[in-house]
Amino acid sequence: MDFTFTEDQRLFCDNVKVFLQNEVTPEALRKSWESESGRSPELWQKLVDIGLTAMLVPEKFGGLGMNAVDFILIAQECGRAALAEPLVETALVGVPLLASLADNDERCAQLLEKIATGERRIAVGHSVNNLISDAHVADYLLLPNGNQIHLVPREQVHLVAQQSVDPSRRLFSVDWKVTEETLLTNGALGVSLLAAALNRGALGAAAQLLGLAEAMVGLAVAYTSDRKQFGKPIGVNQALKHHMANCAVKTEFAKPVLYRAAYTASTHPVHADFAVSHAKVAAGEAALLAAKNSIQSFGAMGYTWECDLHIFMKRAWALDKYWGHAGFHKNRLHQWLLNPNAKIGADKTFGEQA
Amino acid sequence: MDFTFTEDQRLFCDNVKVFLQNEVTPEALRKSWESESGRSPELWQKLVDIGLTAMLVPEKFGGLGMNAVDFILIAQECGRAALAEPLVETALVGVPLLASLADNDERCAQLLEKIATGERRIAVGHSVNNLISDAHVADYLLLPNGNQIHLVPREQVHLVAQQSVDPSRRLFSVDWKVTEETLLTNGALGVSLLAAALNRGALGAAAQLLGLAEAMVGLAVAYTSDRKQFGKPIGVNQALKHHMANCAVKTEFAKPVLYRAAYTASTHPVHADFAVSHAKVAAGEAALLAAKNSIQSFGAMGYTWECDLHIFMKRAWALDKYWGHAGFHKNRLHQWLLNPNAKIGADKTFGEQA
Amino acid sequence: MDLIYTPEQNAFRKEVRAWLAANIPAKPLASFDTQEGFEQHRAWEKTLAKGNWGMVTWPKEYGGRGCNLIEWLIFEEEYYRASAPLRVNQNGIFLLGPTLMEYGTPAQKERFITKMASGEEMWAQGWSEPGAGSDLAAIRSKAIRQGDEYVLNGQKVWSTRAVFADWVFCIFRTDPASERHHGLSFIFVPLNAPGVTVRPIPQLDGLPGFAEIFFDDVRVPVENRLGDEGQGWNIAMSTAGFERGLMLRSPARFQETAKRLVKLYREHSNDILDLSIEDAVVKCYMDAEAYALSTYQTASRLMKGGKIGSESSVNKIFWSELDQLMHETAMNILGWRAELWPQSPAAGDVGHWLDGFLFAQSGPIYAGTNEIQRNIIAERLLGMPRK
Amino acid sequence: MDLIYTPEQNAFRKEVRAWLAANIPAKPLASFDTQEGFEQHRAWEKTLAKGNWGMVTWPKEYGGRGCNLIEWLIFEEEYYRASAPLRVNQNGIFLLGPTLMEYGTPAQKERFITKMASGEEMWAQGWSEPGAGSDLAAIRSKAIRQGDEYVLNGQKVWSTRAVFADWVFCIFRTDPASERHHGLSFIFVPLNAPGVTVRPIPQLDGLPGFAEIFFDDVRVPVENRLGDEGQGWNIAMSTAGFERGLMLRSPARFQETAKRLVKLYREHSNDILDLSIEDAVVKCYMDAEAYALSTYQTASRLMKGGKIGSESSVNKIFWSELDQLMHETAMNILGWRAELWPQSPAAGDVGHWLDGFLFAQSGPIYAGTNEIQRNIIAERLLGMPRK
Repeated sequence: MDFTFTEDQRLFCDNVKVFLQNEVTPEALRKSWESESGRSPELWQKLVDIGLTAMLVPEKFGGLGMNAVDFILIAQECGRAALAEPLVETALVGVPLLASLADNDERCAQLLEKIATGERRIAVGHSVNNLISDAHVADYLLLPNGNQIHLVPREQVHLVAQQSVDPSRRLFSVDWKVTEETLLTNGALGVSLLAAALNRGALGAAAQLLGLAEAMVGLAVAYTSDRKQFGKPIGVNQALKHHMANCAVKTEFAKPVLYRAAYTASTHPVHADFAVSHAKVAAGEAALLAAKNSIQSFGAMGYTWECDLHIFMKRAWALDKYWGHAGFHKNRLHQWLLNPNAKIGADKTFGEQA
Repeated sequence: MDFTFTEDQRLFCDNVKVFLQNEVTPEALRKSWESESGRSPELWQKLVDIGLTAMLVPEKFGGLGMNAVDFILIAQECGRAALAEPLVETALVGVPLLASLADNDERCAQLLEKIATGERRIAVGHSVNNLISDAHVADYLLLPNGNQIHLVPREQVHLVAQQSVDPSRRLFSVDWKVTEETLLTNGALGVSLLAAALNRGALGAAAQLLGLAEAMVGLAVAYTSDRKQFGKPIGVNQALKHHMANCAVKTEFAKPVLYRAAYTASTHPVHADFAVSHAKVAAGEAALLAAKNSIQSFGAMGYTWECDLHIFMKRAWALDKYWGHAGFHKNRLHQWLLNPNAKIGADKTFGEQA
Repeated sequence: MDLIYTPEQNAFRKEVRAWLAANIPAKPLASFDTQEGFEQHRAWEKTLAKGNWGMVTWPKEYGGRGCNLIEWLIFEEEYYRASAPLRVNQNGIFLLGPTLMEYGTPAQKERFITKMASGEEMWAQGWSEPGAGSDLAAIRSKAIRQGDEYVLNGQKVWSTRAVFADWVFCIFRTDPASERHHGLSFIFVPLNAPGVTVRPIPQLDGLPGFAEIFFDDVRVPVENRLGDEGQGWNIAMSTAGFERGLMLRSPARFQETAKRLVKLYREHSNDILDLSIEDAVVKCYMDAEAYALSTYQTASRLMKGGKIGSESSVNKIFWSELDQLMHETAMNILGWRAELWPQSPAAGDVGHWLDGFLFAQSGPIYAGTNEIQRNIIAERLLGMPRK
Repeated sequence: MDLIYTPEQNAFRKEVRAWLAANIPAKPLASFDTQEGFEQHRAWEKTLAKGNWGMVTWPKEYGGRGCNLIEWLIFEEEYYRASAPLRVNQNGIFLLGPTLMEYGTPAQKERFITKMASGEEMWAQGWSEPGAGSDLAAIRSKAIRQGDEYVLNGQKVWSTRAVFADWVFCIFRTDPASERHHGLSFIFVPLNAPGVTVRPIPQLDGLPGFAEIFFDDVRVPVENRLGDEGQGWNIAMSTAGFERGLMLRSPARFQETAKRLVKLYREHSNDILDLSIEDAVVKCYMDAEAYALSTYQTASRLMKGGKIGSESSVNKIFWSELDQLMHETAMNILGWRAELWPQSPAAGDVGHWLDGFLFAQSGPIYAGTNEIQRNIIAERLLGMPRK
């Protein structure tokens, strides 16, 4: 029993954090909004070069053979930086799905190798989302059709762009034709792989939401420490202190929940539903509260386009509803709690594994 | 259209307020806890003498012929003073029920006259409460049995005392035998009278809850203005100010809701369900918040028996669940809102009457 | 207490309803934070003024109808019920107009009120400065008298509507040696005067709903001062007299949003999974109703000669948090569609909830943050110690 | 990260479970705020101590088992799972014990620790004074040295358990000229010493869970001082070292309450009308779980040599508000029965939710109000400005 990350995991995360701080500045994000794709192939290649797309690719396919626990701190940093590139969708959601099939499917095996090197990119569809993010920069799309999972080249689909409140997000509805050639799997395996993908998607969104929450609180704390009214920094006011403290409490208690969910998704994916749902709900609440209390601390400044806060707020509002909104995830927990055999109580925290 | 009380109504209320302040002191309440009945016949007679039990008794039966709007401010004062005597149950709930039948039922007519003079007392049972308060000091009990309403002399019932968290409250379960002689009414009239009694019961509880809320905030404001820590009154702390301000907002916005409910219960009792439910929910929330924020402002002192705060807190906790808890009343509103024909929108505030 | 409308009030409601049905633009107007939408809304203000519906509580001589507050509430109810356009002219009709009537000279009233009412001259407000937000008395912009003119220098910020408006009313420091709320004066400035620079400030939705205004040796005649020199603070504080606290947000607006929310809820009642949504919808309905009832109560009291007290602080907190809850709840019902702008092909009938959600973020901030309002309630309404 | 218990940990759990099953009193004990219940609980502490289960993290020489924090968590989980009696000895085992081990002389350790662990000597805490609550440094009670003794005068308040306890540990001002947190010393006083008067303070439930203690020329030997003269503040602040923030409320307590709440909810699921209750139950379960996970995380970190930071403030807010929500939710489920004491004939199986509800009211207040904890988080964890 050891609920800590290794020194290596922390160190790698710190390096990624510094990298993202330098590369994914608010200025860079604002600039990207003006480009048509909203994405930077150069930045993507840098993310590839430091190994991020390869983290969950099995070693035999040229990857690092890591798991969701290794990646979860990275996903948090992607949120903290409000990274627009689809790293989490690719590395945490898409890659493990392909990896589950790659032993028996040469298409998946080859694609994994090329994702690790940056030669190919993917986007992941799921019925819970309706829209697909970053389909326009993908070479292949993973698309569900009932129990089936298809791998479809982008040339074979028709994309319709949708406008999100978050100018960094690029969402698409996808028209495509189901053919035999693109089918990867179906039946029970399809069901379980789609369920696992949903959990990893929610996990990745939860991690980013927590990073976003901390980023917003950081901005608000800095602003209220600096901005003076009545001759003092506004941050001396207890009301603002308590706004920020409330955010910290939510965030601090969402973290272990997130890490447990990552662990369970890695080690016992079939038991991960409620751990993941708990994480998504807790992280969503933390991020929404951080958005609300941060804009309140900024005052009118926080309501402007030029203040960086909205970059993070809008991402938080969007991710809170992505990969299952709060209702979806609370309902999974509720159904489970109604079951008289649900393992709950003081000795059951890690009960599934015991 | 005039949403104010008359000068007479305000003046009478002020007089009652002063009377209760003098008679129903925390010391007097504490003393009453030590008596077996918990009630004071002398105090009851004084309440009778200033006309309070007669307010809603029709003039032809020796009363003042007033209505729920006239009484609602008095009911608030009963809450503010944490009056233990069953004035609200008697005057607002029981009396109008008897009055609805008195034209055709001599028993009711006579009883009304004697309630007005203080010669007789009643207690009111209702299925929503299960227990009956103050049955031990009543001469007659109004008891439901399905659609039937019975008027039963206390000698004919068996009372079992129940212990409430509020030492002022005297609750009883009642065993009794249904007989032909005690029947007052049944059928559709019974249903509608019981429904109206429930609404008046909830209305009276709501009014008392608002009075209690203001009493608690008053105690907490006085304490925090007086008590010093770090060389200043603790009330200078913004967190405590905001605790109290939040209570004030809830209370201020519950008042017009309460008064509208009283008006509707008086003038259109069959349309009063959602107005009353709204009032009960809003007043309950205001009182529970006032209890929570007041004890927090008092600190450890508020947790003691010797601090008067608990007199009011416990009454609030009890009344919030009496005459229908929040769930019961929210559910009535919810069912109504689900109806596509529900009259809602900007021009419908007083739509039922339009 | 009598909660039944008089026959006259019912007749008035009918008249409003009929006029609005006949006159409301068939197509929804563009946002008034765009040039195109601003002019569309200005035209609508002209239409309203022509029918004497611009501000029904104003005296007839200024284009109003001399209505009382209950009639005003009825007008507002019908206005929102009919989904009439938002009022681009609110700085004029709610803020400056009543102030002008109270403090203006006859010449000022004649010069300004009619053109304001007709929408011919649109007004912006210029109070906040970079160093003077919640602490409004920290104003540093100066108006130095030279002969019959004031020479203005300084900067205003968060000036709503200033990007497209014609005039701005401001507070300047006319006594350079003064401090805090002394030595300030209330002055009108045409936004096309030489030396005025307006810098748009885009808001969350990217549109320039705010502006900064820079004054660089701007000259205005002394007649542009409202009230006496040095009286600016008092005028600004009392601006619209008792009505402002009541009129800043009319309850009808929230009742109609609550109605739309209930409708959205009913439409989605089969796919709602969030166990808190039902409760939130009921609460939103109750609170919108409570706000309306509270306003009727206050209006009745004022009509009998009562004075407005800390109602405006209590109101401000209540409606702004209600507005947030209503829009958050709608977002929760909408789920994956919540982030979409209505022009998105997949948005379907998502409506303008997102716009409303963004706007609701500003509620607890503007017109005095809710933290400041809570301080006011605690200190003035409840009597808690200041220091 | 490895969230699987080791075979040794699983074996330890089994051992705890078996011992508790064999030893827990068959009948629930009376409240330890009554004389009878206090003695019943004291007897239970003796039983625990005899089995070396009094405080499993203590060294074996003091009757503990030298367990690490994960083992402590397992012990606590089993303890609450088995509904074992509340710990009347918590002032001793959580607060004073670890402090004595750190600051006590060998003679003090020998004299006090074993009798504390066995329950033979029960301890009360005497920190607050009428003028020194949140502002603890405002202490005025004096201990003036005369030869080998201190002469104590003054008053303590909110002293938990003092009505029936044997000893109290206090902070007194040993330097009469000192101010604030200087010149204070940490002193033990037998509650039967001449000049000590204990006045019970009944709590919300009417039982004397608090007391005031008056000191009127009470004499204690200098050996009753813990640490150096003038070091009292530091000792009090560091009392139980890093473990205290973690151990004040073990997560198992809340997990078991959440479990009971879910059970209550399932039993009433057909008659629940309040649309917010389902949501609250889910939230309670999630938060109880989050608190457990957070504690495991902190325990793991501390076992690797980490230090505890502002976790104790964050924890305090979280568990106290969770405890309130759980009990409020239970009250809402119980409806008309919520106000009944369990001994009421009509109460049925209402259980002890009302007791728990009353106790939950104290959570946000004691051990530093949640307002103070929020200040600490803002200033120390987030770095917001103090002044």
